[in-house]
Amino acid sequence: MKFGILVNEGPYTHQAADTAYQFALAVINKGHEITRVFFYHDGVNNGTRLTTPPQDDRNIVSRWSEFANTHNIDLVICVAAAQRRGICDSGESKRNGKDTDNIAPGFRISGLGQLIEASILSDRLVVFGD
Amino acid sequence: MKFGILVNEGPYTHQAADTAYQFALAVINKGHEITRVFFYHDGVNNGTRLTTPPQDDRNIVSRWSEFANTHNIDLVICVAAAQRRGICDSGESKRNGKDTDNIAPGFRISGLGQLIEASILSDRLVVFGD
Amino acid sequence: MSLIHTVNKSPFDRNTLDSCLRLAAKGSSVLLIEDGVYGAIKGTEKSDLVTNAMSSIAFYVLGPDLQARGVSSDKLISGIKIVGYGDFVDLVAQHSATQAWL
Amino acid sequence: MSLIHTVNKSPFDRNTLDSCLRLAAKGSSVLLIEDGVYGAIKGTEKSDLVTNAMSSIAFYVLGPDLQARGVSSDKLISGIKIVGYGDFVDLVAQHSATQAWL
Amino acid sequence: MSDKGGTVKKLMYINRKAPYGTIYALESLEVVLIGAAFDQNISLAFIDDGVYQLAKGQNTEALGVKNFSPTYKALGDYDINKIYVEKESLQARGLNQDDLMALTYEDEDDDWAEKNSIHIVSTKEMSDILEQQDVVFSF
Amino acid sequence: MSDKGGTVKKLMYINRKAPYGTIYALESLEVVLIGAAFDQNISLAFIDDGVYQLAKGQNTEALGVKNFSPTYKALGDYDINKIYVEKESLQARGLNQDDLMALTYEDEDDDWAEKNSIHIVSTKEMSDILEQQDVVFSF
Repeated sequence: MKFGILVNEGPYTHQAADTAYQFALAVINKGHEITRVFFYHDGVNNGTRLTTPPQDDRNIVSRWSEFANTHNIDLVICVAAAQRRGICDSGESKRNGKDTDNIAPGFRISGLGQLIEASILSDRLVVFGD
Repeated sequence: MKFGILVNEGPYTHQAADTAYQFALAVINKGHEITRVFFYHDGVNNGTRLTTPPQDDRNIVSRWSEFANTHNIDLVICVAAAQRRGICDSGESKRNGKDTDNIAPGFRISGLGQLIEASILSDRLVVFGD
Repeated sequence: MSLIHTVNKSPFDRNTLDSCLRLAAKGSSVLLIEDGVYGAIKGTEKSDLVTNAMSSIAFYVLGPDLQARGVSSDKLISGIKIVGYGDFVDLVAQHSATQAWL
Repeated sequence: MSLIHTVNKSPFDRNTLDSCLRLAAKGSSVLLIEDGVYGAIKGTEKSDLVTNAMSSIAFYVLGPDLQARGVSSDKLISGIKIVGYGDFVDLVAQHSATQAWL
Repeated sequence: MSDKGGTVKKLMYINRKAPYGTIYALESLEVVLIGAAFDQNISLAFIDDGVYQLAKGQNTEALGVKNFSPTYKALGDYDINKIYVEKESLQARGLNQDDLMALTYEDEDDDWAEKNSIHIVSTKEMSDILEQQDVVFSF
Repeated sequence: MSDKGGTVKKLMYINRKAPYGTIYALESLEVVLIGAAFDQNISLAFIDDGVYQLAKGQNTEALGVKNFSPTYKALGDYDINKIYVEKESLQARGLNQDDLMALTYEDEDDDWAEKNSIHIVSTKEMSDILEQQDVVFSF
């Protein structure tokens, strides 16, 4: 079966980002497919490479990056939500006149259409939020 | 009178960041003093210079920066909360092995002691959160 | 001098107004802000909560938050005072400390 | 096939469990996750809410979230099934759609 | 079910949060507008504090934030006209339909007659509508 | 009141949120530990879902997050021993003191006798304690 996953909250503050990850891992372990993980609202903050969590804690961002790399998962950050919250890749950075970017490996920035498309192409959409 | 202000939530998602700003502005307009504005939890996300809000919307980050500049206000971002969420200045960036930083003008990164100190040095502490 | 309590969540969504009114001492004040302003409206399932507390607690509501949400002053529980951000500062100054029910 | 509803907030803090149970159809399922697992405990002010709904709705609770919060299985309302993340995936697959009460 | 060509799914957006206190209402509306281009079977549900999103007379000038309530009135132009509001949620808040903005659409199957998009429904009716959905978005 | 030298203020930390679902409990505890160095008059209140922070037997292994509950037991070593738990909050949740971790401190004024840091108080008592504070932290 094909699963779409929507993550509405950022890392560490709300458990949503953790539950979504554990769920995504279980989807793969059960032999299903993940169409896309879409990050919306504060969820876009899952995709910054500038986090440095305490050494005895999990690294939520790099966990997503490794997950994407290992299982070839499409991690999409909503561009509109990302602009409000300060997440950008090099293209967005240039377009918006910024001097740097902060996107983490394995994530890409795209439009809300990707969320709708994921919901249509997937057999199930599961939402994690506050 | 001296006011300390604590901001616990990030920009745009929760109104706390807006209410805190309007309150801070009113404190100054009433002739009081602001000891410090301390940003904790997701509040640290108020201090990234990478935001690009829609043109017809307020710019929460630059509004803080201008406020700090105009009224000489101490805007302090908690270092521990910032590390979890990916906010850093150039010093923090180097220390944590990052290739860039994202702090906005007028903000500085420091420890939680600054919050306790602000609460002791101020006549009133006012908290804005979720 | 007594405490001033701020409540910023809708009483239909969260328990903060309930908790605030359970623990607010006689003579203290409550300021409803942000989505908390829905607690100031008369004729709702939560109106009695505020009405019953008014004998011992002073209630204020932030005007800009009411206007944003389309709540006109004639919809408010009688006795709740509408204030602005400047009054918010005055209220904090006039009370011994502030407790935000988050 | 019917819906599966997820509730991730404490019923003492938010209204999501109430709203979920008001609107969940007969034959649908509810999975309590994160702080929502507090709704699965017997002998609380909110236990009746769940007990009364059990005749028409199947209840599940996420084990890892229970353990983290120190809630042992003997404290649960009888009839609620403890599941893991893999079961969470199965439950989503077995229901027609998922509604997250946020 | 996962065929790409010509799939039309029932997509519902659940709105349960008040406007302005958080951004969820505004960003949900942004998804609805983008999603309108996908030719799916769209409906919106307003439950609990979500009913406040449709309140008349919103004026955000003193707040310094954008008043996005006029956007709901444009939904009819996007062919979004199945807007369900739970009656019990209105009643708990002392509200009735007169307190909500009028949302309308022009019915092309009825000589472009202007019709009401808002349907006040009971809890049971809302529950039945929910059960029919293929995808439920909540924010 | 804003004198720097020797000011001792009454600082209270209000804990109203459950652990793990959000980070507020953990990050509040981090403030308490840092604040302990400032020689102020510190107390902690556990109200509503905050009482769950003190629950016995927390085990986060399956969750993959850090179990920070042992840190509460260290508060006594930081001279933080005024820990107030609202009785009504416990009762609403079917809990009593036996469900909470034992938090103790050694009383230097009483030959270092080990004493209980947790005080179960009524709503009225909690209300009175709150009124006495100079600063109330809530997260």
